[in-house]
Amino acid sequence: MESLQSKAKELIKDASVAVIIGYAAGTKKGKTKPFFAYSEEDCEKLIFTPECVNNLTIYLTRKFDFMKKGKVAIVAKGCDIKTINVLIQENQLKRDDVVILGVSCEGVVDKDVILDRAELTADLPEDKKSIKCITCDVNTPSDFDHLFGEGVESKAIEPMTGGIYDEVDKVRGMAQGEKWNFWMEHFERCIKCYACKKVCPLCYCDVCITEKNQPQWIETSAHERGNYAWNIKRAMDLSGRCTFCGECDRVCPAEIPLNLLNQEMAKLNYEAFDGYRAGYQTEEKPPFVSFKEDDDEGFIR
Amino acid sequence: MTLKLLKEDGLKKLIEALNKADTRVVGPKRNKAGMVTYDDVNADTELELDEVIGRYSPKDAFFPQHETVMRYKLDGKDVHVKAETPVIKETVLLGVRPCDAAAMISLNKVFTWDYVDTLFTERQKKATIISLACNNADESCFCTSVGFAPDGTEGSDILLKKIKSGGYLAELITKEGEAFATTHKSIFENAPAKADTVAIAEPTKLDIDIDRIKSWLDDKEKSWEHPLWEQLAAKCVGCGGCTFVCPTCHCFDIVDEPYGDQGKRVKNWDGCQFDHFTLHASGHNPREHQPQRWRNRFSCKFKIYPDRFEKKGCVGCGRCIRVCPVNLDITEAMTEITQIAK
Amino acid sequence: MSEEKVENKEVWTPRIIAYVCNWCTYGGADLAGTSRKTYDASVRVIKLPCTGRIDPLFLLKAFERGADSILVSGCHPGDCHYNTGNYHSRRRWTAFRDLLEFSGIDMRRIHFSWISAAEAVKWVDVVNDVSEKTKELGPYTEFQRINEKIKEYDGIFAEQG
Amino acid sequence: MKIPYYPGCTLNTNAKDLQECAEFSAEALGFSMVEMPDWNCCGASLPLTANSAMGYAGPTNVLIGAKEEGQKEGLEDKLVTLCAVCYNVLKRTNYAFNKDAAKLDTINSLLESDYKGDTNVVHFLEVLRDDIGFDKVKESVSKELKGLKVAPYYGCFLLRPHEEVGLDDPYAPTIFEGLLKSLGCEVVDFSHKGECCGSYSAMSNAENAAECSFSVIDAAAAAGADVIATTCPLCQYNLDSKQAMMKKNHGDMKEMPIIYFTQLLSMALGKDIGKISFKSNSINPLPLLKEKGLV
Amino acid sequence: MSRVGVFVCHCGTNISATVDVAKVAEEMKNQPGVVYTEDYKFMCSSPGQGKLKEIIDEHKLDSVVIAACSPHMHEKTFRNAAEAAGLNSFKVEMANIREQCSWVHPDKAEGTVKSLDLTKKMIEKVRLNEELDKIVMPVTKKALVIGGGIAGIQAALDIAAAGTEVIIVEKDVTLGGHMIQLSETFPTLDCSQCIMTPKMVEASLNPNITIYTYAEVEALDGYVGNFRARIRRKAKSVVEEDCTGCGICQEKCPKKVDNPFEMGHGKSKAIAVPFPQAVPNVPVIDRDSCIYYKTGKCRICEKVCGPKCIDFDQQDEIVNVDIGAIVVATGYDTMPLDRFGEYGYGKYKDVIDGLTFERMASAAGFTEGEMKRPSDGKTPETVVFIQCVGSRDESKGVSYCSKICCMYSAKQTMLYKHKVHHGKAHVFYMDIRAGGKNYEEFVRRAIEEDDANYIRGRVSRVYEKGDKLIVKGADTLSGRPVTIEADMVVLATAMTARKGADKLAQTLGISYDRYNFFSESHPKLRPVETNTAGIFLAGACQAPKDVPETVAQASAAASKVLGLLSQETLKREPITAEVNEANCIACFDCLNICPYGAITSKGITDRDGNIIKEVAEVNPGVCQGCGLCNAACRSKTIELRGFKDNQIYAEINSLAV
Repeated sequence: MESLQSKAKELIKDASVAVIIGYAAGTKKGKTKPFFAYSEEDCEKLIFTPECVNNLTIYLTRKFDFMKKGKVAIVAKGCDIKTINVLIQENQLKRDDVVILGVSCEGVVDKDVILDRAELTADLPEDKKSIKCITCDVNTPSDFDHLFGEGVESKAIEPMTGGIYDEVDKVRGMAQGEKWNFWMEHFERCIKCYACKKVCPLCYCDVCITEKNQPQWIETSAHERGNYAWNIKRAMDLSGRCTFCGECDRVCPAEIPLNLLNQEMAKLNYEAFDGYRAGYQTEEKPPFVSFKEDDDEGFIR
Repeated sequence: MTLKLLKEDGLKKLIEALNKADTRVVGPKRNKAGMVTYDDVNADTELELDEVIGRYSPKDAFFPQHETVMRYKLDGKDVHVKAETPVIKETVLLGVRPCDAAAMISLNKVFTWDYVDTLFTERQKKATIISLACNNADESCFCTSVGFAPDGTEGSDILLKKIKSGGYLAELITKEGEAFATTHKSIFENAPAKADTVAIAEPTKLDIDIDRIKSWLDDKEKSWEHPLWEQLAAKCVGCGGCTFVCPTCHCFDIVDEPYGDQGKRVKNWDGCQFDHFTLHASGHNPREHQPQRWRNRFSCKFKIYPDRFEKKGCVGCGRCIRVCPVNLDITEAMTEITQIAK
Repeated sequence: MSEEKVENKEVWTPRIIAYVCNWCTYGGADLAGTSRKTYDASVRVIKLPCTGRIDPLFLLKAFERGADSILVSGCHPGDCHYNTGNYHSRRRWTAFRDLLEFSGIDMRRIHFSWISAAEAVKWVDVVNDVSEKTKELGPYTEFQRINEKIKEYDGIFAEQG
Repeated sequence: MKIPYYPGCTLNTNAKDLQECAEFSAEALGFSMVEMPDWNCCGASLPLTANSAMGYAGPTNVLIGAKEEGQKEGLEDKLVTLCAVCYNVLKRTNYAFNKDAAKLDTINSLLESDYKGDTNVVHFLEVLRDDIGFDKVKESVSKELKGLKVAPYYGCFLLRPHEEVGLDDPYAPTIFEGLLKSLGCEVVDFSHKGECCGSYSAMSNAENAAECSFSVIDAAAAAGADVIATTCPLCQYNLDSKQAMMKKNHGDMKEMPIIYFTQLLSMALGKDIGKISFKSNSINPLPLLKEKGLV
Repeated sequence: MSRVGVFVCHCGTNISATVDVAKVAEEMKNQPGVVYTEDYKFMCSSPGQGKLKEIIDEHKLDSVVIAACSPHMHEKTFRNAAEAAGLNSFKVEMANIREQCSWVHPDKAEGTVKSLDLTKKMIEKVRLNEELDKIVMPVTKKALVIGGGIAGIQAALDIAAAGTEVIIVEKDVTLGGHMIQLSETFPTLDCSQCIMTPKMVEASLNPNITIYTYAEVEALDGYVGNFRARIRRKAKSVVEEDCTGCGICQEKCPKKVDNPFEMGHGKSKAIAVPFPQAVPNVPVIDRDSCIYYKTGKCRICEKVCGPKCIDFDQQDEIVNVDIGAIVVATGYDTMPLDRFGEYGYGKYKDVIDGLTFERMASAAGFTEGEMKRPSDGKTPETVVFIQCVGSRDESKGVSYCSKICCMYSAKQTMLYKHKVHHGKAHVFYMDIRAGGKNYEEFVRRAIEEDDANYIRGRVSRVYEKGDKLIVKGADTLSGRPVTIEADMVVLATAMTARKGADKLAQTLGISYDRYNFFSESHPKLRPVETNTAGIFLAGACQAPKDVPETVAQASAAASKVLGLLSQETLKREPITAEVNEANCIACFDCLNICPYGAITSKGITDRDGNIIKEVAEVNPGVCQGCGLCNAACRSKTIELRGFKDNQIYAEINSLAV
């Protein structure tokens, strides 16, 4: 990552940015950490490895303005840039406000996978990749100001198939009662820590519905009723927006398969609304603020 | 201190006995998602005693994440209110780790500090804690760096140590422990003169001096606005995972949940890492950003706890490190401060 | 309520909550009234300006409050008093239905329809049909059980909900 | 340049003249038409409008054949035709498939094929215009057909239905004119270049067919044409062989030779007039050509 | 604790027969917040309303629920009554226990249970109702009419007649539009100019009417009662105020140009008025063809002009006008004919369209009203009229019916016959659509008295043979092909929306259909309104129309305008969205989803005026209260007054079982 570090230094040096949001080595084996480089020597700590799982774009949202101290550059994988696109689409960010240091990426590690140093240099085996990487088609970022890492050929994929979508189809295939029990087993475990929303770059509301008690749409208690309401509301709010960075799923301490919910919604949007996929452009209006007069209404009598 | 012996089938027998006595047994157990948590066990085969430590702390047994404190019902113009008095069973925490056992003492201080939270104390009174000394530690364990030990006895009534040839050596620490062993004398047999126990784990000893840390924190001039907080915690996304898995975090929130013309007042875990934790009605938030919130959590462990309860607020279980999505490592802060405070 | 309770209840009547728009369906229901068409009494109408105002949360809350079925109804496409309200809600429902189905809700308990202010007959038919189906299905215990479970969490007082 | 060629039923038989001259011209212009192996009838007689699978099976088989042959032999990825009817049927088949995937599926399952509806069907005229270019043709002309007044007659199959066949604007076409100009002859614009020759009713109502044909010849004559050039064996047959019958109703009618455009083309490209066969012409054009000093 | 009063109405026996009203009243006593309940025979009667007022006053009620009929029936009644008693009218809710209970549920037990639920539900809601005040907006008492054809002029005259100021903006150089081009009009055959010219003059003389010709509306902002329009007055190169209209410039101008007014037939000059009766009678220099603007030489007009009002350097002028209401009357275009090769339009001179025929038949037209065909000026002995050229033709034209063609073709056959007595007119038609006063009779006259030959069928082909046009077609009634040797063919081309109508619609913020005709607010009940309050439609810009309909709609639009402008201020129901600026994160889903463009972005500034954050802002004048934004807002930061989340929640919660 020589070039990444030197470019970073350059940007800091000529003061074209105040801070570079990137990754640095973590304190524990197999961990990396989000890192803010303000000085040239900070820049020497910047790295990019398959262990750089975090979607750093959350630091571009307003609640982190306090640490920016000026213009921002960010180290972003193709998938992270999809989030940036949605943030732009939703008026949370202007493209010019951020310098994108795109990194080409062949996949990052799945949660709880710890690589030996050897593996770090070698190609990452599929079974150790995060599931989002299986269906990734932006290995080389679509939009960036500077690109690092030898260009990886972006895979041509059939959207909404393979990887997580096979699992989505599994659940789709279940009988109604089966589905209900499946989800209840999972939601039962939810401890309402809301880590899922806190880590999601698209949950940027100042005041979340869960923090409103008048009326109490989402009950605060971690019982199934409250948990079901919360998880459904969350999936609904991310429908047509989620770019499948998988952070919510990664951080959930209760191991609830949140990717399933979000990607079901992604798949639905793709199927129902002319192949819409969030994060691939910034111009088109998202499905929920637009419509077609001939949208399907088979379910309405 | 008396030593006893649990034969290989000791735990099996013990659990059977406790089940018979309708005693609730809580121990490390793998749940459907494949993670180990402390939950009701009905057979020794369910126990996951080799797991370094459970994902959550067992504090839930005394301080449930969600409990009702009272109920109300509108009846015409009046309201009926009824305090919640749950049935609390005799409970045995079996196979919890010494650090968690120690944490229960710290927790007790909080819940008995000014107002005595009977919901907590009742549960604690009725509980016997049989902890299990650690034979292995992982990278995140740091009990030894904060003055605890993998075979520490604080908070346990009985401490088990694994015997190489099978079975456990049981140290009866408290008189409750003694009593418990007597009740189950058939299971707690007399220990041999010498039992060859499995080596106790040795977590990495970090260059940490908690007294120095405290004195630094006491010196608000130095510590309060120190850039360190932002350097370390600006990246914190405030998910609060640390507070939920922490064995000594104890904050909770009280809300009403209406249902038609009735409802209940519930007590739910809360955490100082959430942005609304200190939000005033005015809209002002004294802890505006994550670094300030994290400074609070840190100070809570190493200053407020000692000051108020003469107790340590951190037992070094390392859960907050394991669960953190942005690798915000409390030991990193402790080592750095130890340096600064030199 | 749990199944056992239902069985020893001699008459159980379904609870159906209907979210309707003010201009078309509510008018249709009014017309049904003025033309004295009788229909099943199990439906409770909540009036909103437009189907576009109907939030997925409303449907969730209805189930949380013990509804056995839900009906959502508004103006036919092109008739919306606010031009495009029903087009937008149609999209919202498309996604939300899918989500509910995916998460295991019994879709036989959620009904959508376009009913104009002139279609009193359709209103009557739809309401009767919905309550018919709901009666066949019986109470939505599957969902209501999670209201039940909550009581288990809380130890005693179960009967007081 | 080698292009797969589909003759269809008539080109090897009644319309041999059309084909021979076409092959000669192709040679002269530096490309060749490779007749595809075991082709079958395009199905002109099974109207596509009937929408029966059989109607499509025939042409589809041809289209598939052409593609395979093309790939096998490394030929151009298209299919050239000379007969306006075949051209019409093949193009409309593709159109139907691209409009209605279901139809394509049925036919594919019927033929156990996986045709995609993408064989590029072109008429000989299009090859001249788009691949060779009329300028090139002009250059290659060794004997300009000066002074010959030719009425270009398209008939209906090349032009209609426009959106399905779309060779050219059905009311103001230019391709045929373009070719003739490049041969140096004088192109006569006339109102009936796109009218029907009556072939559809030739069997059922010969009288009416003859009338249709007459109106075409009449219009051409009125516009001062010496000869009508056609692209279609059917038109040629109707316009040419029915003139006797026309005379009965229109005594004052003057005979008009009906000639294939390829016959003119090969002439211009220097084919020895002696070698050009006029078997299919019941009205012999040679006297006229002599008179014009082209022989 | 709120003080709710509940009144249960018997509605004679309409309710009480199948609902135990006394029980409902009794049980509601126990509802939290309820301080008074009563059941009463006729709440809507004046004693009933009187009682309501009394009780409100006597028991200091702060909210009221009337369990009676549908709110659509009497909500206004009771809200007004309550207001009279000093209670905010939005603190009154109705529980619909008649249309939704007593009339539809014969079983008294069931009906009563449901009534209890519904009443309780409304009590829960009303307790959370906020006191709302009607939104009051000022009104600019001035109207803008876009388009100076018959529709625009009629609307303007009617508005002006009421003493209200009105501005006409016409993009052409004169008023008159298409109608002034017409020769005589069906079904009365009175000469169009004779009835149109006076109106044009009247408009120009009316002190309340300001006319901007050669001008276009470039931008519009504001909302009902308070619009501001930016008008561009294109440079005429002639000082309008000074020009006497003597016409010497036009006479002397050396540059001949085709006259669009004569459909490209007769000639005109580079400086000209399109026709003698033009209003204003002021010539305009066509800079594209004027010799001076090309070569820098000539300036003859300048020399000959007496009042010296030629100004070659004149610039476009921008005028901003404040108006309260707008009438859009931009008229129509006819469909371009190049796509109809079969008729040979453009190829054969003697194939002409309807408007050209109008000019030919007009006494002032390029043939002085004589029937001379364009090619050789011969009198056409046989004329074929082809209807539905482009109309009702999915494949090549438009699917709609242009509505006027049947009538004007019939008229044109008459005009022709009246001028060429020995001539013969044939009409190819699909159906005769002569719905309208004296219309059918008119067509019959064309057929019976003026012996027009009507052939039901389409024309397949028109081609030239010698100096004749051969028209080949089918007579579908006899089932035979027909061939007619004609001297002239007249095409009844389809009416289409004005070119650029979509652009104008976007400028004005009104909606338009797939053919770019402007959309009315409701096809039956609001045919003159658009979906944008304060903007109305007149004439063929909405859909094909004939003159009488156009005039009728213009007057209708005028009366709508006057109704609006007659008010000092506009009061609107305060059921509008409101934003919690503290929480808004400016994702602008609301802005994107709002059907009325009522939501805009607003910058919140600190003391020093720096923008610290962006939030959504609702314009209450524009918001119609649909609540789309409320449902779309993820954090419920924008809410709809009167239907806020906590109110709906209360309703749902009250139904808990």
